[in-house]
Parts: sequence; C-alpha cells; structure tokens
Amino acid sequence: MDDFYRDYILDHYRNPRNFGTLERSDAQAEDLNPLCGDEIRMQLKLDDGVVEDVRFSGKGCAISQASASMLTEMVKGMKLADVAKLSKDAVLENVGIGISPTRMKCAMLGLRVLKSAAIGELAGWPDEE
Amino acid sequence: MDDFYRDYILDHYRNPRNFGTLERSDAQAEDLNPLCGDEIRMQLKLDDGVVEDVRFSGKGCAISQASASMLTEMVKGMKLADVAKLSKDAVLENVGIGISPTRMKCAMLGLRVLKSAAIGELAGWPDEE
Amino acid sequence: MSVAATPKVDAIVADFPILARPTSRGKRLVYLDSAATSQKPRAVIQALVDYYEQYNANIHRGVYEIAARATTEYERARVKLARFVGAQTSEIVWVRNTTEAINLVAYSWGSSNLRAGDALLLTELEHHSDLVPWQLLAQRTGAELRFIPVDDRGVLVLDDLDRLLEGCKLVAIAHVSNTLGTIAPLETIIPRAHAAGAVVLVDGAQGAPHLPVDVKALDADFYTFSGHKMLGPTGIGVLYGKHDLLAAMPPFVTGGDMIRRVEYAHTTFNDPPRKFEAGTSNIADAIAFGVAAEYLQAIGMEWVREHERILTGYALGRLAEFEPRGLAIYGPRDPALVSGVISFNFADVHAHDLASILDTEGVCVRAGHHCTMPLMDKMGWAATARASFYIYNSEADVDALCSGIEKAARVFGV
Amino acid sequence: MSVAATPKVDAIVADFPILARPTSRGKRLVYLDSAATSQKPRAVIQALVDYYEQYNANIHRGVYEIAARATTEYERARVKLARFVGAQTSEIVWVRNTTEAINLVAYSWGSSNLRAGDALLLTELEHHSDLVPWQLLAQRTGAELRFIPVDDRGVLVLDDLDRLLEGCKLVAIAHVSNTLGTIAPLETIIPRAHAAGAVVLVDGAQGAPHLPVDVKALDADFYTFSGHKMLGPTGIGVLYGKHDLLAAMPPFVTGGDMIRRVEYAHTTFNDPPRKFEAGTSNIADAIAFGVAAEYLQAIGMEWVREHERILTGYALGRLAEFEPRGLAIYGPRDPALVSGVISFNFADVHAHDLASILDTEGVCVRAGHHCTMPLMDKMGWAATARASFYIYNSEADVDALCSGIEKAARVFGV
Ligand SMILES: Cc1ncc(COP(=O)(O)O)c(C=O)c1O
Ligand SMILES: Cc1ncc(COP(=O)(O)O)c(C=O)c1O
Repeated sequence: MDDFYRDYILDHYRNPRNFGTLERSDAQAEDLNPLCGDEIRMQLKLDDGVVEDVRFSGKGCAISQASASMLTEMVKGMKLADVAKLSKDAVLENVGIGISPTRMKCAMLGLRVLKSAAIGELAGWPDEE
Repeated sequence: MDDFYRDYILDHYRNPRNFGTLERSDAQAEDLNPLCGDEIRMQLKLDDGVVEDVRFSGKGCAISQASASMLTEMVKGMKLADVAKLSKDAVLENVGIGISPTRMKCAMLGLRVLKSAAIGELAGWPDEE
Repeated sequence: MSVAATPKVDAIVADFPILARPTSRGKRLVYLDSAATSQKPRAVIQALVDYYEQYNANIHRGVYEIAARATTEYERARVKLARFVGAQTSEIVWVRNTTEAINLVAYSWGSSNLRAGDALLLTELEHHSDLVPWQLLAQRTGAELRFIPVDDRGVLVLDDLDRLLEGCKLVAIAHVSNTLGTIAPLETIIPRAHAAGAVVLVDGAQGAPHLPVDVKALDADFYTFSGHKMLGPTGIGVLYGKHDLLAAMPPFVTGGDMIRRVEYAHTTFNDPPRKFEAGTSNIADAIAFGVAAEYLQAIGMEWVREHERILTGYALGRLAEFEPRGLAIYGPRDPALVSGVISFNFADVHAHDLASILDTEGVCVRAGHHCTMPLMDKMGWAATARASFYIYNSEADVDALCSGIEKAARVFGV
Repeated sequence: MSVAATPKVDAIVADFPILARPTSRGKRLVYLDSAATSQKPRAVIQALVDYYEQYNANIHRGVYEIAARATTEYERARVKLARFVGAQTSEIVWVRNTTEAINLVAYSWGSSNLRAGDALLLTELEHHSDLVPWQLLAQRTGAELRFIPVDDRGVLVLDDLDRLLEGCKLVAIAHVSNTLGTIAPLETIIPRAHAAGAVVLVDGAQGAPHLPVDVKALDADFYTFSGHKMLGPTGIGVLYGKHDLLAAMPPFVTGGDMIRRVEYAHTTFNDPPRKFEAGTSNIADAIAFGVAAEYLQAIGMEWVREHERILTGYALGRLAEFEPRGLAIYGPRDPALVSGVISFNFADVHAHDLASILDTEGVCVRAGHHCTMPLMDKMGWAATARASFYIYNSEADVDALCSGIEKAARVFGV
C-alpha cells in the first residue's frame, strides 16, 4: 500500500487537475462514500455527445482525489457513451498498482460519480422524487 | 431422575388427594408454568386462621401433580401464617429425592400457588386491575 | 440398505464433537431435539475460533488488514446464504434469529402497509414467533387476524382459502410446523395469495434446515430462518426479502452502519440489506453460519430431505408398536407429508416425565407446548413429547428412543 | 515504573492469541482500535468452544442434561453481568449490541411515554446509534430533539442545562465519546435530569469496557453496552433498566420464549428480563460474555482505568512531538478527562491514507467519521484518525504508532 503513494499520485492529490465547478454543465452527479465521508461531484460540458470540459470537486483521501483528478484528464474528448462504459480496470491502470481491497471504494468513487452523470444524461434523468 | 418416580409418587399422580374444587373458598390462587403449560389452582377453607380444608385442581406432569397433592395433605390443619412461610425444602423433604434442576419448577408449582393464596389472604388482596 | 443407514451418517456424526461425549451417566448422547436447535460440526466451531484468533476486527469501515479480512469473510458469508436459498446477495439481511426477522417485517413493512380493516392471514399451526408479532401489529393498526384452519392431523384445510384471502394484505405461514412436522403446500398457497394481492412471509425456521429451498421458485416475498437450527451458531439468522420490497421499507433498528448521511436533525439511510443492519453485526456468527450453509450444501439438501423422510418412516413404524399400550402419534402418518418431526404422548405418562426418563438414557427429546400454545389448546393436548431428526441421526437413535419408552413403561407400570 | 509498563500487560497480552500472530508483512500486530471492537482472550474463545462441543442445547424449556447445563450457564452469565455493573439480575436484558438496546428503549419506552411537545435531550457528541433512533422517535411522536452543546475540545457545555431540560422526558448521553474519549459528567447531569422529571439513558458502549461502572451509584435509568467492545464475542450486549421501568414497558421484539400464555387472539407476556428476549437467544455468546466480564473483574476495572489514563498521557506526550509538523490532536489534552481514545490528523495526510500507511507497519487505527457525522460537521473535520487503547496495549504500541506516523511523513514528504 505504501507503494501506492507515488510522487505523481501525491501531485494529483495536492494539485488536482480540473478541480472546481462549472457554472453551467450538461451532466453532473455527486456521491459520497458513506463509510469514510469522502465526497465527489463531477460536472461535464458536452459538445455533440463528446466531453468538452469536466470539473470535479469534493474532499477526501489521496486515493479518491488523485483517481478522480486523473480520471478527469482521461475523459476529456471522450464520447459520453464511452464514459458510461468505462471499467474499473481502466481506472486502475491509470492510477497504478497497489490499491488494497479496503481502499478500492476510495479509488472508484470518482468513476462511480462520473458514470452516474454520464448514464443519467444518456438515459434522461427520471423525475426527482 | 428415574429414582424419583417411586410408587407413592405415582400413586399421588394417579390418585391425587384433595383434588377438585370448593364451591366457596376463603383464599385461592392459580398459576401456570409458562415453560411447559402445567397449571395448578389451590383453594383454601379457613377457620380462625387455620386451614380447615383445601382443594387443588389443574393438569401437569407427575412431579407437579404429586407434589401438589402431597402438599395439600401437609397443610390441612396448619395455620395460614405458617403456610405462607413454607419453604422449598419442606416440599422437597416431602416428595423425596432426585429432582433434577430442570424439573424443580414443576415440583415447586403447587407451593408457589399455595403460598400466593396464603400471602394474598393475609395481606388482603389489592384491587384487581 | 436405507439412506438412513448409509456410511454417510457415520461420517457426519464424526464431524460433531458433542456426539462423541457420553452423558454424565455414561450413556451415548442421542440427540433428538434438532427442531429446537441443531448440533454444530467442527468446521463451524473452528470458523469462530479462526475469526477470534486470527482476524477479529470491526467491519466495513476498517482500513487495516484484519478489518479487510473480516469484512470480506462477513460479506462472503452473505453470498453463501444467498446461494443457499437462491436469492440475490442484497436480499439477505442478517438478523439474530427467525423471531427478529418476523418482527422486522411486522414493524417495518407492517406499519407502512397495513391499515384498519385490512386482514392478515396466518395458520393455526404457527409458532408463537409467527403469531405474537402479528397480533400486536393487528392491535396497532386495527387490522384483522385470520387463520387457515388445520384438521385433527395438523394438515392445513384450504377449502376456504379464497374467502380468507379477501382483503388480505399479508399471509404468514410456517414452511414446516415445528410441533407436527407438517409441510405447508406453499406451491398452492403462494400463487393464490399473490392473486389476491397479498404478500407472503414464509417462516422457514424449520424449512431451510430440512428441505431444499429456492425462494425464487417458491416466489416467497419474505423467507426467514435461524442459523442455530441448521448447524450454525446461536445469535444469527436471515431475513430474505424481495429486493423491491426491502428497498421500499423503512428501517427497523437504526444507528451506526446503516446510514448514508447523518445530521443532528435528519438521517438518510443506506440501501438494503445494510439499511436493516444497525450497529456492530454479529460478525463471527455470520461467518460461521456461512460455513454451516456450505457444509449442508456439500451434503446436499436433497439428501438431507431423503434421509429424514426415511428415518421418519422408520420411527413412525417403531413407535406404532407402542400404540396398543397407549402411545398416541399426532400429525400425519405419511413421511412424505412431514419433515423429521414426530409429536406423541405415551399412555398417562406426562410428556415431561417421559422426557426426564428418556434423559436418564441419554435420549434428548423436547416436551411441552413447543411454542404453539394455541394449537395445543385447539387439539386438546396439555403437552406432547417431540422427537426431531437431523443429518446426524440414525435408526440406532430411534431404537434408543424406543428403549427409553420401554423404560418409562416399566417405571410407570404401563 | 508506570502502570502501563508493568509486567501485568505482558501477562494480559499472552492471553490474547491474535496478538501473537504477525501480519502478512511480518509485523507485530499493534491493535489500536479497541473502541471499534476489542480483541478476545483465550478464555472467552474457549467458552464458545466448550458450549458447542459439550452442552449446546436450547434453553429454558429443555428437560435433558445438556439443556439444563445450557440454561444454568446462560442465566449464570446474566448474574455475572449484573454484578459487573451493580444491577439486579432481573434488570439485565440480553440484546445484540448497544444499538439494539437503545432501539428497544426508543420503541418500547418511547412509544408509550412520549407525546407531541415533549422534548428529548441528547448531546452533540452522540454516536449515530444514540442519535438516529431518537430522531425517528421524535418524528413518530412529534417530540422535540435538543442537544447539549460541546466546546471546541469536545467537552460538554452545561451552562444551559436547566433550560434544555424543561419539558424533557428523556436524556440520552454517551458515558464516553467514541470519537474524542471525553467522559461525560454523569454525576452532575443525572440528578438534574431526574429533578426535571426526565429518565436518563446512558450509552455505555465506551463506558462499561473502560471505567468502573455502578449503575445504582450513577442512578442511571437505562445503561446500554456491547460485549464485543469489552473482550466478549460479537452479537451480544446488555440493556440494563431499572426494574420498575422495565416492568411497565411494553415488549419490543415478540415471539417465542417471552410469553406467559398465548391464544390465537391474545397474548400475556412474561416478566422482565424475559419479556424482552424473544426467540432463541444468543446463548453461546451470552455465556462467553459472562466469561469476559469475569476476566475484566479479575483484572479490576480500577486498574483498567488507571492503565488507560497513564497510557493516554504517554500517547498525548509522544503525539505532541509531531505538532510542529502539523499534527492536530482533538479532544481534551488532559488524560483525566478522557478514556483511552485519541483522535488526530497529521498535516495534509488524509486520515484514510494515514491509516493505510500505519497498516503497512502492523498498526491498526480507525479513520473516518467514527459514526459521529454531525460532530465532524460541526467541528469542520472531514475525517480523523483515531487510536484507542485497552488492557493489552503498552507504551511500545504507542511508539509503534509514532514510528508509523514518521513513515507517513516520509511517504507524503511532510
Ligand atoms: C459511544 C457508542 N455508542 C454506541 C455504539 C454502538 O455500539 P454497537 O455497534 O455495539 O451497537 C458505539 C460503538 O461503536 C459507541 O462507541
Ligand atoms: C416454526 C418456527 N418458527 C419460528 C421459530 C423461532 O425461531 P428462533 O427461536 O430461532 O427465533 C421456531 C423455532 O423454535 C420455529 O420452529
């Protein structure tokens, strides 16, 4: 696990890319990890079904924040339909090795939120309760 | 435990003494052993604080019925105040040896009901709810 | 050679340490009270020891190694139980026992779905645990309690079922009666209950341990069972509920670990099954219950059922030999209709006295009302003796029971 | 030589099999998460094995030998727990855990004693388990929830207590905060609550394991605690309630074994504590919990408290060395005010990351909100790391924690 905290991870943690909020977004979602309280919000700006811009915000551990940050870099320019299909492995390849099972939820929080934004936008959100 | 089922116990079980009901009684009580469903009712006829007559009714195992039966024989002619003070050991001496802990509640059911009748009469029953 | 006498039973017996221990009188332990609680194989006991000696830690929120292992094993046990009854994992809620599972449904589903004038339909066979919670729910809501009657053999009489189902919101029914062993015709009752708009809770306390159960094939809405009756430890049981029902129900016991977000004034809850599991779970026993379910699946529930059917048939035959001397057998006489339970009385020997004398021979049977007082009253039985069988019982155990009854006959001069 | 370093700790450690097992990385297990759940001594584990291998049977209704032994041991465990907190035996109700105990009171006492307009008083420190059940009770009844505030060190501010108690029917308060370790001034609060006509429930989940507790001296009306946090198994806990309160309360979970007489339409209930124990109890774990209580009493709860006080003092001193590098300690700095719990954060290393790095060194701490989300929000902490101590911890464990923090400093370049 200590292998995990490489320089580039700590760099993403301390200098998260695409961090902040968009005033207007085309798709967005947020979620929290109820076990630890980590929160992430993802906003997408779309152009003809392609991710033109993306922002994330939230707070949490190095793992959740760095994976979210790296994820935002990865999805810029991607088709929304492909974002909706992103796999766990794609994220894991990106962040590198050494995530222990207990921390997997942290690493996947950004992905979960991002996919939920993408899938929601593709499906059309149901009426809010 | 098999030692317990002596002839005189079985005789009391099959031919319980003072079994039945009094049309008018001066003190009475009933209870059940919620674990097995055994039930016993005791009625006392008093004369100047002395047990003149006694009847029990109910159903149950040889232990509960025989001990109740033997108890009724024991208390005839006793002062009510002494009935209220009867001890577990008095009953055990009466019924003989060999009662296992699991069956103690059976052996004591009659005593419990009888004492509750005596104590209630001595104290004056509180208003029924 | 009958199934009951196959070498398989000997191998099974060898897995149960308690069965190798003689009683204080030096008798072989002949355990015929598995309907009350079953004995435990070594693997289940070892699972507890392993947990406490190797990876005891609180689950879900722990980052460190033993907490991760505890979480994994605990959730893996849930998967095993889901497989055992053919459910999805998220449909398996850990509870203490069947009783708590039924109460959970009565409080949570009941309070949010039942109104004055609605009806609840039970059967006259129900265990107190599948009766009292509904009585209180009926009192709280003003709903009406109805009962599917039984005949004098304890078989459910379905003639009036459609009338009984009118206006009925929930049917609660024992899969197998713990007093008489009768198996309920769920395949008839459940579709008709659904057609009438009722949800069906099956009290599987005696079903899951003894019969192959597939909750999806049964189409039960809720199915409840206890670990301790199926080789698992005390203190753990399962509520199965269809996902959509569980998702719509309010929580029952609330507190740590079942929440999503808590503020001083307001709480949002987690998804099922976690929504219903408040506070520190019975982690060790859940894991050991998973091992018990695996053990049963390795033996095969078809084999369990067949073994008990044959053994019950043998016992019914042997007990019948005492009928001329006043032994009365209750419940159906056909082993195809009953799981491995036989209730009986012997002449004027009260069931408690019979059980005490059998105890002197190492034979453990239950005596009393078996938590079915209303049924006993209806039938006019003050108490019955009950012998119940499981995978570790053999014809030799039935023979020991019969020798014990002979002894009672001698002692009581029957 | 400090208490924390006495040979007694070595002897205690030798009683805990898990502490002799190295982690997968070959490190010594440094268990600093006893506030989540404690480790178990051999005697407790052995009590489980003995029960399952020697006398596993259902209780209360069994006539045969092993059922009698099970009943005796189970009820004897109740006596041990009663002694442990200074209660009468009939005032000890077995439950699964603290959470269930609090829910029992919220449902049973709450629903029959609380009306719209009444108030419930908690503190801002409460664990979710002593908050969410009261939120829902307040919603059901229309009662108002109030909170005793805490200052920025997590110490209760009692300035407004009398006003907060006006119209208050129940006060629920943690004996010890699981997040900050602060010990509540019960000797001040309980008499004033009683004077105002409120009953007091003390959430003793972190009290009973760590402090000498006498419920009569405290004059608590209810006191709740969990076996797993005090050397006992998971799945068993205790609700202490004053006899008259318990006797007047309606049952909560209902079913087998808590009844006096059942008819199809109506039930009369048994007396407390049995009235509140429905279905097959967690027999094995209750018995093992009794052994845990005995183990603690043999050590002496005064010693336990003193040991933890000294160790906490030592840990506060060692952690203070990191303050120049950004370590923040929450909660009071005075070991006389806290039980063995320290919450902290280190520079910009998130608590989860810190816990992960400590794990690589065999050091187990908890990280997160510790089931006190509202407190965390109020204090503005996203998460904290928490080290908590028990009888088997020593100064060497604190040193291991500090080496682990050094490692985190290296990894994160702090
Ligand atoms: C103060 C406090 N109250 C309540 C609880 C809940 O205890 P349990 O999870 O055993 O129900 C805990 C345990 O985390 C606690 O620390
Ligand atoms: C048919 C039936 N239902 C419910 C129960 C209650 O099970 P438990 O005591 O495990 O809650 C039992 C067990 O005695 C039973 O046999």
